[in-house]
Amino acid sequence: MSMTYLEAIREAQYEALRTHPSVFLYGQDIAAFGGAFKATKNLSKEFPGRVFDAPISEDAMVGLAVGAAIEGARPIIEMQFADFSTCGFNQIVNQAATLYWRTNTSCPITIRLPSGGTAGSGPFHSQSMESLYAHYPGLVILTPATVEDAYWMLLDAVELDDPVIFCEHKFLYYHLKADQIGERTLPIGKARIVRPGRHATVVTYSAMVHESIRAAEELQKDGYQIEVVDLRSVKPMDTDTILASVARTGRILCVGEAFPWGGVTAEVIARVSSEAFHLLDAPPMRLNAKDTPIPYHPNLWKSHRPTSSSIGDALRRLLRY
Amino acid sequence: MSMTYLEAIREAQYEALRTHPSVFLYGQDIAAFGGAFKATKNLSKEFPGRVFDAPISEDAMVGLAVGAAIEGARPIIEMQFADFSTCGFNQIVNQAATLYWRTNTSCPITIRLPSGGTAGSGPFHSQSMESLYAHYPGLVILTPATVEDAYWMLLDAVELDDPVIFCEHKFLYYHLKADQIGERTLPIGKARIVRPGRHATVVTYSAMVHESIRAAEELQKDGYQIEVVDLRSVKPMDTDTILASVARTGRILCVGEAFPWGGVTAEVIARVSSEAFHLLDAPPMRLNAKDTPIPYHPNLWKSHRPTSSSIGDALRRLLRY
Amino acid sequence: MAQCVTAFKSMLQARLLEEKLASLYRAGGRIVGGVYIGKGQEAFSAGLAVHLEKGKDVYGPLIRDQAGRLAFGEPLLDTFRTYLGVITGPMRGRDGNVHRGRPREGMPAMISHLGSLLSVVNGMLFARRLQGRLGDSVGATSLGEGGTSTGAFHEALNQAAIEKLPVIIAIANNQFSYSTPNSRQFACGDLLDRARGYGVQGYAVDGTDLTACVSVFSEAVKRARAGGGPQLVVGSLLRLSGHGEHDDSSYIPDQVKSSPLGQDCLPYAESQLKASDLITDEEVRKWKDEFLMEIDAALAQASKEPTPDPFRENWRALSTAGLVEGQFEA
Amino acid sequence: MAQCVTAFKSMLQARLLEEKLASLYRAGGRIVGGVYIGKGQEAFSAGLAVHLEKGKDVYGPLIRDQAGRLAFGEPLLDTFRTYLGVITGPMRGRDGNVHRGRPREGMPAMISHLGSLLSVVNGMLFARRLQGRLGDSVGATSLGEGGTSTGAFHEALNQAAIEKLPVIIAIANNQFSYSTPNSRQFACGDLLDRARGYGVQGYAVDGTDLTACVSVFSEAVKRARAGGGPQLVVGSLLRLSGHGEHDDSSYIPDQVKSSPLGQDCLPYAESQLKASDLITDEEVRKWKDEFLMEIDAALAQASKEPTPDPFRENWRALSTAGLVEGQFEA
Ligand SMILES: Cc1ncc(C[n+]2csc(CCOP(=O)(O)OP(=O)(O)O)c2C)c(N)n1
Ligand SMILES: Cc1ncc(C[n+]2csc(CCOP(=O)(O)OP(=O)(O)O)c2C)c(N)n1
Ligand SMILES: [Mg+2]
Ligand SMILES: [Mg+2]
Repeated sequence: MSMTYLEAIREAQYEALRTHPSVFLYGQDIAAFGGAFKATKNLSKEFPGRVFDAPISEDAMVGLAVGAAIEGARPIIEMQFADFSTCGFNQIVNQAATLYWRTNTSCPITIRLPSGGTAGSGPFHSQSMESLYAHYPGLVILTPATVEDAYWMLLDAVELDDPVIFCEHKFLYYHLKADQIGERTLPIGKARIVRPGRHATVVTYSAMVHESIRAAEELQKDGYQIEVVDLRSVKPMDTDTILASVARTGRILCVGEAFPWGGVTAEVIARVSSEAFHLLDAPPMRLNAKDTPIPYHPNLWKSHRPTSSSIGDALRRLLRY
Repeated sequence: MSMTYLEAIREAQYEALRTHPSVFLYGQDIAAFGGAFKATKNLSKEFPGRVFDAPISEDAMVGLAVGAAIEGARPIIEMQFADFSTCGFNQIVNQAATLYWRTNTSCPITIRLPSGGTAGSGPFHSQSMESLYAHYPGLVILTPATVEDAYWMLLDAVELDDPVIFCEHKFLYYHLKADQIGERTLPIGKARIVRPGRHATVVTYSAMVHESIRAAEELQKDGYQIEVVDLRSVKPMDTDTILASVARTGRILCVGEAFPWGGVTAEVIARVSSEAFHLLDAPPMRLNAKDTPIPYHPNLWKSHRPTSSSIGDALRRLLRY
Repeated sequence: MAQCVTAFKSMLQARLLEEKLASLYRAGGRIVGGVYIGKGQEAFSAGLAVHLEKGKDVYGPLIRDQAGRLAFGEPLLDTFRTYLGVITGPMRGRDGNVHRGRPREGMPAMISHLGSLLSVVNGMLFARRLQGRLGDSVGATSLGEGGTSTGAFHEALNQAAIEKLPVIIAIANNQFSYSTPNSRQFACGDLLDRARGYGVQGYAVDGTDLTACVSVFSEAVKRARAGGGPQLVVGSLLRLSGHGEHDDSSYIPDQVKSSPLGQDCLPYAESQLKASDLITDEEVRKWKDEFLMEIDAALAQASKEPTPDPFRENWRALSTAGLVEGQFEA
Repeated sequence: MAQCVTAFKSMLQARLLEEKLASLYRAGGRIVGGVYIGKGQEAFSAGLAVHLEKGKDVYGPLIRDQAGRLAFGEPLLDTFRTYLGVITGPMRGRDGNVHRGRPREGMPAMISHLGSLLSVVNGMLFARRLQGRLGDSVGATSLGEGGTSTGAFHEALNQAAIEKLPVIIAIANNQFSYSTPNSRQFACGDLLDRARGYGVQGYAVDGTDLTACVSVFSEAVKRARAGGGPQLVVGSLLRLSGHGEHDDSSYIPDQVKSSPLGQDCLPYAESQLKASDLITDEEVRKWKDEFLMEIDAALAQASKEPTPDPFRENWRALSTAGLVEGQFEA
């Protein structure tokens, strides 16, 4: 019996509802309908009175979650698409993210953002928003790349006493399958070396982990062993694991699907060059999406975000240095 | 006759209204009252029917500006504090910033954000939001540090055919004075070397330019010549000027007042280490505010953001390397 | 009444056009992205747009406004070119389906975030007034009842009321927002009750009844032109399709589907207009044939046109070319 | 009527307290940041809070609710400790003035962004109901008329109505939001007209009249406790101060100031209560003396307490210590 990334998200919510009486779900079309992506399929039946349809009011959705958290609940909010979280942005960064710091009251909410690009989805159903949220203090930003991480990290998110922005990637929803969910392995905040190597390190996360692995496999044919690090959590960021990898390889390429200015890749490269300058045998590189909105047409979309092929090209340049 | 940074902003708006019939101003309390900071003082009298009080509706304020721009107007929107622009965030990043790219219609709007910290202003009247907006494609982000730049760059912003986020720093409003406004010197997109040096480069912007200059002056006493680069515009970012400076000094510290994760300083360091790796004699460094909301009490606030003294300390570490 | 016939023709054309889009979607391969249609909402959509004048008025259509678009004068080709993502279309493959528009020609291009278009329409009218060229032109836009729950819509409607802008807001209350029934979307008896709280004129109409829609919007547009400020029109109806073509709308109870709300506005309008001797069977048949030919021709034309080429794309989000940076990557 | 006396005492205490804060502000040096007072709005503020029970109900005060805070039971010390920014206060110098609160004790701490508190109060009630411990407790919060223009407020009020939450929303219509008159803030005849559009109960009250406020809120709170859902109370009044102590409110026309809206609720309440023999001159004098002593004592106490020390501050924004990073800087 295999499970998709999307099913893992459903199962994690099932498990959260089952084991934590304080958990409830709130989001548009998530009750009887089971959500735009079916990530909450049947949950309203299995847990009557704990899964609620929300009005098209992202600001109030997040505000309600914060209030509920004050009273000891652990709400999971589903944004229908990550892109619509801009409408709840203020409540996330100013209400949820400051609550603990200002009032010593913890704010255990999880906001699920169906993130990232898929062909034909266009500028407003494709965004990767981890960098926006990571910039603000007081939030934990998770970006699972595997079925198992989708499952365990969502459970971890619910158990954390802090607000978590859970960036699940829509491209992986159906594409990614696992035979089974094993034991919980890494805690939140730890990156994973998904492929060992010694010639260069690719630091990446979410859907780009898979593009990077494919690129690494390509380069393997030419005898290059590329280490691929999956950040898993972009904030906190596991600098130690990154630096240890760079210490082994001397070269780093950081790959992200988000817009190029600032964000995860800039943060990674800034940390590596500040903290591991002497370990670098070549200038650090990064690869992001292009600096335009995300295009609708697949021809453009494929060129807008990094792919195994553009990652491979970048790696070759890095290795040539 | 001297002019403050705040007066320069008023004068620039005066000039914009005078010379461009398509300019109008829209913002809370900006008409008869002249704005919370008096940045539009008397303008509604001097330009009847062109300065409008807005309701407390940041989303609709920005939306109206975009619509007006479609019709050939060049609106200037005042946010009462930068922090409240989170409530207009969606219209800024998804409506204004995508208009040109999606529809080939230019969007000449200027959004003024009274930004940055002042003692006692606390978490919601002190934010520096340039990095948020710079992350999104389609926006120009200006961060003037001097009275002259406040004046000329605001005029430039109004004349640009693209949406501009104009981050004016509240700390400089009254503190900074110039004897007169000279000629327009640099175009948008060019950084300025405000202090030449040869031992290390500080790249910074907005209020931190002045803290950095003070730090540089301190270090001068020990014989160090610190070059200070004022970015002026954080997007586009003048990488050439930065790299040229690093080529001279071999050392870089990037200083910003914003939150530490991602953002301007990460972007600068990532560019420098990618593009000028071989020019660096020491690991690049950065200094930001701390990763918490901005504290209310001045004791905390002073430690939260970089100051001439913490910049000086960082520089000494950089020089010791 | 001539307007009813014009509106009817747009409804018919829209229905045929959307059937084509839906079948292309089901066939797979040619349509980029999803297909969202306005079946059942054509009367309400065209009933508004038929009163607008292209080149003079502003029309900001939303997701279910194919009929209104056609009534306003959007060329068929714009639709196909956008759905196929070819570079000749107004969105040039950069954005798609219902997001198309030509802002400088009075038709802003909606973004996905519901509620956020009204303030843009406000701004267009506001600027025209400032520039002294508003005259008696109006703006019009629509929204589903679900969209009224957004803060953006509230702010914009209030803004329109404060500025007394000549804007007509058509709320298509199709009882569901995606799967969510009205009972989870608002608690007032009728969305019309909102009008008074904004200080704007409100109207209720049976959205399945073309002649009723045409006459209510006629009144609303007239008042707006005459300086009466914003006009809020709430139409009751049902969408006779899924939310998008991927959706079977099984969450809409049969009982609702078979209620008067579920009346199909198109045959109803046809029978009304025939009964009034405004149109004949033969005319309808002729129009259908014409429209089908036009649709096929437009599709054939768009199909021949080039899809975007990433290497020819300029990849810039700013109109000021000099401020566009490289890709910041080494 | 006993509630009127209790409310009056909170009003008096608030007035004296805020006079002290204002004078400290003018003297300079001790108060951190600005001072925003509720002079003229005490009757409306206390008139609500006097019906709430601390430990049972939720109260989310806003900017001009010093009187309500005292009526709800917020200790004087919390005020001074927050304004002075000492670490013993609920905000520990991290946030200040009107932003103070103790969320776990039923008093959420407002952020500056207007309109964003109501959905938080909704959430508190929603969670209690889920947890089966709502009972007949209610939530209450307030907002200026200007705050009703925010999208956040609209979304939250609609949400409260959908969920039929027991929440009382007090809109203090003081005719101005900062300098902006109502004519630039909304276009409806009366904000009360909004109630129906949300499907909630609405009440209008003269906000300068304590007995009227106490009785309207009594009714509203009773209905909310009885399951009647959200209750929207609009009070008409004027703030008898600047927006903050830095502001001279010269933009408020004299004519408005001298209208009935400008009646000072405190002496008016005093005379009302005296006329009804509920209080005596002597009592008032005694209370004043007591309050002044308490105020001085609280100020003296807070003044002795330590201000934050950046070196002892833990500088972490997450409650999970293990996830806090260093300063990411080399
Ligand atoms: C701000 C925002 N949140 C969520 C969505 C996702 N979404 C797209 S259509 C839709 C339902 C819209 O319902 P309604 O407004 O009633 O229009 P209808 O589809 O019924 O015509 C939702 C929730 C969105 N587009 N914008
Ligand atoms: C979303 C948002 N925009 C702007 C502000 C700045 N601001 C603070 S108070 C105020 C006026 C508030 O008016 P009103 O709601 O009527 O309350 P009042 O001050 O009259 O009691 C404004 C505009 C804010 N706090 N929040
Ligand atoms: Mg609907
Ligand atoms: Mg007010």
